[in-house]
Order: sequence, then structure tokens, then C-alpha cells
Amino acid sequence: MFETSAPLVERRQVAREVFVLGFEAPEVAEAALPGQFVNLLLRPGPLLRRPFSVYRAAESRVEIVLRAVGVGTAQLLSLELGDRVSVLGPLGHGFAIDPGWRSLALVSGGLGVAPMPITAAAARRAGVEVIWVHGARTAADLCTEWEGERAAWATDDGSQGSRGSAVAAVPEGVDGVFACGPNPMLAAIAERWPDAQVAVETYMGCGTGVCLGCAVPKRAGGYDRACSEGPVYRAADVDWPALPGHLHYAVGV
Amino acid sequence: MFETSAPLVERRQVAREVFVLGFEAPEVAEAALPGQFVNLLLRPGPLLRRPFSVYRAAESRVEIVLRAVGVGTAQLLSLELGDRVSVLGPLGHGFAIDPGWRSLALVSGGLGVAPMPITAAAARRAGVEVIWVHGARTAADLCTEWEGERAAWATDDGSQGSRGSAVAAVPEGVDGVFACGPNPMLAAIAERWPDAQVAVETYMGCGTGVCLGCAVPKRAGGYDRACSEGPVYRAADVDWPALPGHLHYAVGV
Amino acid sequence: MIELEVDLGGLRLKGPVLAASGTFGYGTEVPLLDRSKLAGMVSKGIFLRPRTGTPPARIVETPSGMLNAIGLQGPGVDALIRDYAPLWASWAFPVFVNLNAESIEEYGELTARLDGVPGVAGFEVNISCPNVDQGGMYFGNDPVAAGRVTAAVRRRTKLPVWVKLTPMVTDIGVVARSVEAEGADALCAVNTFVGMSIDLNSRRPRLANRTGGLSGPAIRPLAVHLAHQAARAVRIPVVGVGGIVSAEDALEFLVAGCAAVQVGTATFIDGGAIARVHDGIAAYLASNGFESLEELPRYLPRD
Amino acid sequence: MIELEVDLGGLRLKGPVLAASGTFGYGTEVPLLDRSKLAGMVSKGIFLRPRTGTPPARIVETPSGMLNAIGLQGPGVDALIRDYAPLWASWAFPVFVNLNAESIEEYGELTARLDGVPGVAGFEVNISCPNVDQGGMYFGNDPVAAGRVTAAVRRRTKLPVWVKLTPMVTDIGVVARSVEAEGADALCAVNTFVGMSIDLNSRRPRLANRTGGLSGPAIRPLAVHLAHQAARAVRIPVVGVGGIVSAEDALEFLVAGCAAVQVGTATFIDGGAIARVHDGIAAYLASNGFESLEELPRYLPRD
Ligand SMILES: Cc1cc2nc3c(=O)[nH]c(=O)nc-3n(C[C@H](O)[C@H](O)[C@H](O)COP(=O)(O)OP(=O)(O)OC[C@H]3O[C@@H](n4cnc5c(N)ncnc54)[C@H](O)[C@@H]3O)c2cc1C
Ligand SMILES: Cc1cc2nc3c(=O)[nH]c(=O)nc-3n(C[C@H](O)[C@H](O)[C@H](O)COP(=O)(O)OP(=O)(O)OC[C@H]3O[C@@H](n4cnc5c(N)ncnc54)[C@H](O)[C@@H]3O)c2cc1C
Ligand SMILES: Cc1cc2nc3c(=O)[nH]c(=O)nc-3n(C[C@H](O)[C@H](O)[C@H](O)COP(=O)(O)O)c2cc1C
Ligand SMILES: Cc1cc2nc3c(=O)[nH]c(=O)nc-3n(C[C@H](O)[C@H](O)[C@H](O)COP(=O)(O)O)c2cc1C
Ligand code: FES
Ligand code: FES
Repeated sequence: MFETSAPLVERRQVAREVFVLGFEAPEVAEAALPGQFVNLLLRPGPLLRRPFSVYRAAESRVEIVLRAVGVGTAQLLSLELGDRVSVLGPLGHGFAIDPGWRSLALVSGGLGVAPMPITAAAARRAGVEVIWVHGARTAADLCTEWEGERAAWATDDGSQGSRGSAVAAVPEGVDGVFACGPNPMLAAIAERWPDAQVAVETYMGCGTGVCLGCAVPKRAGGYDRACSEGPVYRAADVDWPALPGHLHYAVGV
Repeated sequence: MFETSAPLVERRQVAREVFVLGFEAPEVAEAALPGQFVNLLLRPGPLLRRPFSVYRAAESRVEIVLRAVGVGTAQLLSLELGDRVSVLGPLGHGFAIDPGWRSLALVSGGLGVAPMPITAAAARRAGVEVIWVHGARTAADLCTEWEGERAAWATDDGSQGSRGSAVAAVPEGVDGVFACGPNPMLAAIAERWPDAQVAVETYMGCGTGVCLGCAVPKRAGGYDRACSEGPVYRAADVDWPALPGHLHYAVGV
Repeated sequence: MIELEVDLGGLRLKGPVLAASGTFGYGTEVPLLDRSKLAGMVSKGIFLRPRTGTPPARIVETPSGMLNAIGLQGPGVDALIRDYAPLWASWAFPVFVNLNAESIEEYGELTARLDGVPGVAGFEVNISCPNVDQGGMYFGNDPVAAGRVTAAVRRRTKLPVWVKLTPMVTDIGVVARSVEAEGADALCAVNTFVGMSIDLNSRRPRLANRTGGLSGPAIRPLAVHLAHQAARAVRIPVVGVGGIVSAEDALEFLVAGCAAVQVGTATFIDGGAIARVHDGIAAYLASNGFESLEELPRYLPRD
Repeated sequence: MIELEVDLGGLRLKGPVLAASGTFGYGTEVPLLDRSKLAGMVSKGIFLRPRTGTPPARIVETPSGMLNAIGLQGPGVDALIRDYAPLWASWAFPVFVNLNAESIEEYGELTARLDGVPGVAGFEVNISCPNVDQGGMYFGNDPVAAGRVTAAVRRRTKLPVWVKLTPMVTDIGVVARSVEAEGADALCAVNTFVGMSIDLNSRRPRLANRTGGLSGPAIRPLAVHLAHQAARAVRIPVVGVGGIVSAEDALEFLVAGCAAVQVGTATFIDGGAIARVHDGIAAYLASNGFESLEELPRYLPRD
């Protein structure tokens, strides 16, 4: 875990209202594993840090992908190149790739695409074939960047790929399933692939295991910390009905 | 009084750590009178607006002069050209120039220079000779911009002009004295020129007369509102011992 | 068109957003304020006699908030009746007078003076005043004293009587019920929280009065909770106040059980705040399929 | 070299800045935190038995603050004694255990279990716990109950006993005196303020627990005032807590009469917060001509 003041060095659009931001943070980039996240601090800015999955980590640069949903994300997207944020990370436990797998489906809904590029790269390095299954409301919302040999698209309105959810678009016969997206989508994943690995979203106070704010209810009882034991879980281990389905705007001014 | 979202269009340094910022705000610039102020809002930024004297108002542009002393001023100085702030103004009652005067001394200490350029310009338009008397700790802190036929400088260390206070450097025989600076300096002005017009500083909640936060204690008893009846007062009318001498950092994060 | 009219204990308001006491003066100060959506205003707190208020500094900014210690500066009831009430009588929204006193008798006397004056639509009783007979403790801190003040005002008028609760109590529900029992038509929750800020140059409080009242967004979560607790404790309507800047903020109070809201500090920053909050409430109701504010579901579990 | 040592009711601390309960876990969680300047820490609140805590969401950010409702999740006293106390015994700073219970007997039992365990330097009694015998009202809301809890803990230990006051009371001085009379060695002022935030999508509270405790800079002016009121009410030292981010913030509490401070929420944001606050206090003392913290003038008028 490192804490560093990192300048913005990259900004590109990858879907309607969705942008990738790249920060120069060598130690964090070097250490980041698939499914881990960084916790960003803005000053001036909202009180708490904001967690974001590592999208890509290469050449001393950590990339994240986001849309403006509240004060912190709006402020991040208004940064100019060279502006600095405090990057804390990498944090959490990510996806575990089994090198014995032949194929791995990366299933994402909307901004759930966030942890997939770094994961796809690691899977390919491990010799695992990657199948990208990405869903969104409509074609314009689909992230235009992907890595991996095969891709399957799904849109609610059928404007690109199959009509319906990304979960339905996952081909049969894959050895592994990693998923990220709205918690209700992950619950659907859990139904079909209990052993899938899923990255959950919770509100976070600290991101470092100390506040117990990021509770993930476990089927076995009790709570885990998304920031420490998670954010990636075996799908069937999470008590989905007890996890808030949608996380919403909270701060205001 | 106007409220407008105004872009930063000018930024120049005029003394050590002291900068002039110019905002494009035509109605405000047109209406501003000597000694009036504007109240600026930053978003994101601190809760309340920040009052600044109008330094110059010309060609649809309102200029202010400032140094970073807290969160708001620091943020103002980090604005880039084109960034917008909400400008509310012009506010308050300023200096009254008597066209019958032959000469007028503008006496300022440190950032008390702020209302002087707009005032000098108005005095000259009224045919009054302007004598500029500006004091600071040392030469580097003296504002390098001034308007008016004559100038007298004063520095605490004697590095430019006379050694000592600006008040001591005011020549004899002027018809009018306008002053702005730390409240203790203004109290000294009141001793020597009871009829001088002085611009006082107070903490302000609203700047528009409604919160009663900007109380100026009057010799005659009771309180005035610096933002409405002031900020310019007849020097002898203010109960100086009852007015806080120095206003300090307050917000924090 | 979304119907935003509010019935506040028999009083019909054209919308749910009022201007809070002490932040709107006597309604005459600020030309820029957009009044078209204003459902009503509460005057700056008035005493029987003129008061000069506390010495400066009176204002300190704090994180997302401000402390104020104005000391209820004001011209006294005679000047209010002479200078302001006649103007109010012609305005399109009702004006409530915020009543302040140092004894129960004085509250009664003040009410009697104002009752029936054209332009005065009703009263908001500020019980966050030091009770001089009881060693300066706030009336509002003591459910019995709060009830007595309410009764004293109630006896002198048939106009609506609102009581503005202080947050500085162990159980706001007890005070709320006591005040309801003595005839209040509505409650306003809440007044400012007592706070202090120290200047490290002088190593003394920044406010000449030492302490001041904290307002602004910082207190919003506390105010929502207290307004909710008050609403659960009584049957009369509750007006929510504390830290409202946006329509979403106001809606938190409304969902939490309030019938209307007051906006204070936000108007210092943005003259359009009240109109913005009003319009935003309408937009929220529309986009959630409600045709009137009355249809908005309230969250008021009785446990 | 500025002397920052603090004498806290007989206990010598190497500086004035401690880590607050619930924001530093058991001291083992965060590798980045700079501990060199840490004068001591208070553990996450512990109960006799393990507790799973409240369901999510547990955290809501608010303007300059955060609400939390963790529900005192924890492993129970046995696991604490087994897993953490042995580590603490080797650390360079004292560890206080934050005690929580639902009855007075349970507070006593918990203290008895922990008294004498190597690694446990003392106790911070959290009286912001629902008193199950009295219908769930906080112990800390009632001066008598608060005193009884203090006495129950005091009876079982010779180690330092601190009592952490809740801000949700009409007069904190009354509770402070009651607790002092029952043998507390120091007071900590204050715990979080109860608040609520409403999600406008579900129109229900954002926190599963409905309400949560507000911490962070938003509460600082309120906490400074309450710590000051507590310090004026008692002779034992007061530890200030609430919204401290910078050395200036900490110095406000110290000038207002506190002997030491705790930093909570700020450590979530900045692992170096405690060291930064410590160093900044030293720098302030130096630049104002003081050679030790003891020389810092306190503002404690007795009126
Ligand atoms: C492990 C993890 C990884 C994430 N990765 C990404 C990512 O790669 N891209 C992306 O766009 N978003 C991601 N999120 C969500 C992102 O953190 C939130 O959208 C963001 O914090 C919202 O901040 P805001 O200030 O814009 O919104 P606000 O609503 O104003 O924030 C208010 C508060 O709520 C919290 N919050 C609000 N929405 C969420 C949310 N959906 N999840 C968690 N906390 C929330 C914020 O942290 C903050 O404390 C991730 C969340 C977690 C927990
Ligand atoms: C009528 C008027 C005209 C002014 N003109 C100028 C000017 O031309 N140039 C300039 O540099 N400064 C001027 N000031 C002072 C300026 O407003 C403050 O320096 C500024 O508000 C500090 O904000 P901050 O956020 O940087 O500091 P902070 O200390 O973080 O601000 C905290 C709070 O204190 C208030 N405050 C702090 N210092 C002062 C102060 N000295 N006077 C008034 N309020 C203060 C702020 O408004 C804010 O509410 C003027 C003040 C007044 C009242
Ligand atoms: C400068 C100022 C003056 C106030 N004066 C009064 C007053 O005279 N009477 C009163 O009942 N409340 C007064 N209040 C409290 C407000 O009406 C309101 O309850 C409080 O500020 C919280 O709302 P806000 O956060 O929207 O400002 C005052 C508040 C401020 C900021
Ligand atoms: C997530 C969280 C958990 C907390 N848990 C406890 C606790 O177990 N016991 C306790 O006495 N205080 C607890 N507190 C209160 C803090 O110790 C502190 O009193 C409060 O947060 C105010 O300080 P701050 O603003 O610096 O955070 C907790 C606070 C937070 C934010
Ligand atoms: S976010 Fe604090 S423990 Fe996970
Ligand atoms: S600043 Fe509000 S009345 Fe002057």
C-alpha cells in the first residue's frame, strides 16, 4: 500500500459520459493486481476518499474509468492535466486467475467494466483465453475499449449485440467467470455460477480496513470488509438480499 | 446589485505574493463606484462568499487585488483563465469625492491599496489632484501599480520611501483623506483626520445587509452594517477600540 | 403542473419553502432575492424593546457551516409595527414574526402588541432565549418552561403559533409534546446548535460572545434527525430547518416527516436559493410520478 | 525541542495526540499510519460478547462529515484478550480499551475481565450505548446512569478510567460532574452526534440503522464548545475529540481547556494525520515562544 501525490497525465473518453483518467503513480501501478482498487483524495474536495477500481496499470501509470455521479466524480472529471490527487493503493483483494483454465469470461455491466482491462491482461499473460461480455443500456454507453480475443455485447435495447443482460450473453462452457456491475447483476451471476468471482461495491469510509463501514453480508453469517477481504468474493458467499442493490448520491454541498 | 457568473480574464502580480485578478462582469463593472466591493462565490469551495474591494472597473472588467491568506483566497489564486466565479455586486457605500477639493490623499497600508485605483481614477475625473500614500512592511510588499500625480511611499524597514507608517507619510495640507488598511491604522487616521473617509474590514455573512454579521460599532452607540451603511465611514464615527483589530484565518478544512 | 400547496395546521401556503428567521431580515433588505416562489417568511427575531446586539466579531465560518452571535439586534416591536408591518400587509406571502423574550410575561406582552397588526400573519416563538428568571438557561431546554412560553403566546392570539425548537436537548420529543399540549399550531425544527471557535492568535474565542449558533449544511444530518424525531412525537405539522441548500436537502426533511421547510444560511450565498429549492421539489415530484406534495410518501415509522 | 509530554490524571503520555476509538481498529489494520508521534490509542469499542454489527449501508458522507452506524461490530472480549492485547503489550504507546455494554453489571464484568491483562493500559467507557434496562435510552443521556456505569468500572480496576461523553444532552456539565464524582480519571468529549440522511430514491434512511453518528470537521465547533463546557465543569482532565484534521484544530481544543486530543475520522483520509497534528502543535508552540505544552495558556473563564 502506497500513498502518493499523483498528477493526471491522461484523459480519454470511452463511452457516452464515461472517461478514463490516468495518474502517474509508479509504485501503485507496479503493485496493482487485477480487481484491486485505489482510494483518491481531492483537496479542496469532499471529506472522504473515493474508491475506484484499477482499470489499467502500466508504465508507472494507474488508470481508472468513471462517469460523473456526484461531487467527487464530477470534480475528478474537471481536473486538468498536471493537477494532482492523492492516490492510496493498491487496496483490497482482487481476482484470482487459475492458470489451469482455458477460458475466462469477464462479465461487466455499465461501469462494471472498470476492473476488466487489467484482469484481461493478466489472464492473457497466464495463458488463459479471455471472453469479454459487456452490457449496457444502449450502444452509446458501451465502453469502446476492450482487450481479449472474443467479445460479446449486450444492450437493453438491442442496439448493439444481443438484447438483454450481459449475464444472459455469457457463452456456455467457460472455465471461469469474473463479474463486476450493479449488485443485482452480481446476484444473478451467483445464481448461475456460484463459483464466479465478483467485485462488489459498497460505501467506504477508509478503504483500509479500519472503519468497518464497507460491510459485505456473508451467506455464512456476519460481515466482511469489502476493502480488505474483498472487494472480490466468490459469488455464492455473499448474502445478496442483505447487500444494498444500488448506491446513490449522498453528499450534496 | 447584480449576480453574474464571471470568467477570470486577467491575472498579474503587483507585489510579493500579491496578485490582481480580473473578471469579465460588465454590469458590475459599469455600476461599481469607488470603495464598493464585490462578494465572490467559489464552487466547489468554502461555504460563504468572500468580499473584495473593487480595485479597478473598466471595459466590462472588475479587478480585485489579493494575497492568499486562507482557503478562499488560495483557491481564487489557483483559478485558471476562463474559470468562473459568481460575482455579486457592487455592494456597500463607498468614498464620496467632493469636487470642490483641490487635493486628496489616498492612504493605504498593505492590501488596503485595494480600493485606491478606482478611487484615484474617479477623483481625477472630478478634477481633484490625487496623492498616493502607500505603506508596507518592506519594498517588495509595496504594490507596484498606482495612479495619480504624486506618490509617497512608506516602509517599516525604510527600504523604500520614508521609514514608518503610511499615516506619518501623508503630506500636510491635503483637502481630503481616504484610507484603507488594518483597522488599527484606520484608528490612527481617525486621530489625525476625524473627517477622513475610511474603508473598514469586518467578517461578513451575506454582504447584502440581511445577516447583521458585519457589525461596525459606532461612537454614537449601536452598530452599523459594514456591507450596507459601510464599508466606508467617517473616521471619527467608528468606535475603534470595539472593532476587532485583526481578522484572522477562520475556516480550516 | 405539480401542486405544491401546503396545509400547515389550517394555514394554506402556496408552497413548502419559507425563509428562516434572521436570514431574511424584515424582507426588505435584499433586492436580488427571488420572491416568486416564497411560501412565507419569518422575520428576524424581535424583542419588546430595541436591542443593540453583541459586539463584533459576530460571524465565523466553519467547515460547511457558520457560527453567528448577532445577539438578536433589532429595533424593538414598536419600530417593527411602524416600519415593516405596513409593507408586509401588501405582500403576496404571509410574514411570521419571530418572538423573543427573557421572561414568560414578556413573551405574552409581545404577542399582545402584535396580535391584530395588519401584515402580521402569525408567530414563530423562539424559545432558544435565555430565561433570565431561571439563571439564563434557555426556555427551550426545559419542557416545562417551553410549554409555559407557548401557553403565554397562545393565550394572546388566534393567529397561527409556531414554536421553534432548540436542538440542544436530550430528547426533543419531550419538548415537542409539551409545546403541542400548550396549543402550538406547528413546530419548527431546528434552531442553530451552540458552537465555539478559538482564534489561535489571541487564544480567545473568535466570537466576541464566545459562543455562537451553528447553521449551514454541516448541521443538516442532525437537523433532519431532530425534525424527524419531533414529527414522530406530535400530530401538529413540523417545519424542517437546518442546512438546506438544494431541493434534495429539502426533500430529505419532507420525506422525514416535515410539512414544509425553511431555508436560512443558503440565502446568504445565493439569492435564488428559495426559488431553486421550490422548483427542484416540483421537478422531483414530477419525475417520480407524484402530482402533488401531499402524495409524497413520508417515512414516519411509529416503531 | 518543544516538550509535548502530557500528564493525564497521573498517566504520562509522550504527546497530546491519541487515536480515537473506532477509527484505529485494534491498531493492527493500517500499515501506513505513522505511529511515531502517537501518544496512545483507544481500541474499537468492545462488548463482552462478539457482535456482528448493523447491516449495510453503514456509512454516509455528509457536508464536511460522515454518518456511521457500525453497530459496534467486534470479536468480543475473549478474542480481544487473545488476539490483540499480547501485541499491544509490546507497543511503544498505551492502548485504552473502549468499553461498551447494555447494562451496568455488564460494564463491570467487562472491566473485570480486562483488568490486569498485559497490553491493556486503561479504559475509555463509552456511555453512548443503549441502556437495555431503561428502554434503550443512552446511559450517557442520564447523569445518574452515567455515574453508575463509571462507578461499576471504577470498582473493578486501578487502571486509568476515562469516560467518553455523548454530546446529545441538554447540559454536558451535569453529566461530567456526575462521572467525575464516581471516580473517572479523565473525560473524553465528545462522541458522535446522532444524525439521519434520507435516500430520495428509496425514500428511506440511507443507513440501514436509520440513524448514525456524525463525525468529522462539521462537528468541530460543537465539539470544541462541549469539551470547553466539560473542562469548565470538572477538575479532572478532558480529552477533546471531534473533527480534528489539523494542528490548528487540535490547538482550539487545547486552548479551550483540554489536556489532550483524539483524532478520528481524519485518519481515514490521511494516514499521517496524527503525526502531522503532533508536529504542528510543536511548531505553533515554538513560533509563539512556548517551550512546552504546559505553558500554553488555556481559556477557561470561571465567569
Ligand atoms: C471498490 C470500489 C471500486 C469502485 N470502482 C469504481 C470505478 O472504477 N469507477 C466508478 O465510476 N466508480 C467506482 N466505484 C464507485 C465510486 O467510488 C463512486 O461512484 C464514487 O465514490 C462516487 O463519489 P461522488 O463524490 O461522485 O458521489 P457522491 O454520491 O457525492 O459520494 C457520496 C459518498 O458516497 C460514496 N458513494 C457514492 N456512490 C458510491 C458507489 N457507487 N460506490 C461506493 N461509494 C459510493 C462516496 O464514496 C462518498 O462517500 C467504486 C466503488 C468501490 C467501493
Ligand atoms: C469590504 C471588504 C473588502 C475586502 N477587500 C479585500 C481586498 O480587496 N483584498 C483582499 O485581499 N482582501 C479583502 N478583504 C478581506 C477578504 O475578504 C478576506 O481576506 C477573505 O475573505 C479571506 O478568505 P479566505 O477564505 O482566504 O480566508 P479564511 O480565513 O479561510 O476565511 C474564513 C472566513 O473569514 C472571513 N475572513 C477572513 N479574513 C477576513 C478578513 N481579513 N476580512 C473579512 N473577512 C475575513 C472570510 O470571509 C471567511 O468567512 C475584504 C474584506 C471586506 C469585508
Ligand atoms: C445570522 C443568523 C441569524 C439568525 N437569527 C435568528 C433569529 O433571530 N431567530 C431564530 O429563531 N432563528 C435565527 N436563526 C436561525 C435560523 O432561522 C435557522 O434556524 C438556522 O440558521 C438553521 O438553518 P440554516 O442552516 O438553513 O441557516 C439565525 C440564523 C443565522 C445564520
Ligand atoms: C467509524 C467510526 C466508528 C466509531 N466507533 C466508536 C466506538 O466504537 N466507540 C466510541 O466510543 N467511539 C467511536 N467513534 C467515535 C470517535 O471515537 C470520535 O468520538 C468521533 O468520531 C468524533 O471524532 P472525529 O470527528 O475526529 O472522528 C467512532 C467513529 C467513527 C467515525
Ligand atoms: S472502508 Fe473502512 S473498513 Fe472498509
Ligand atoms: S454581511 Fe450580512 S449584514 Fe453585512
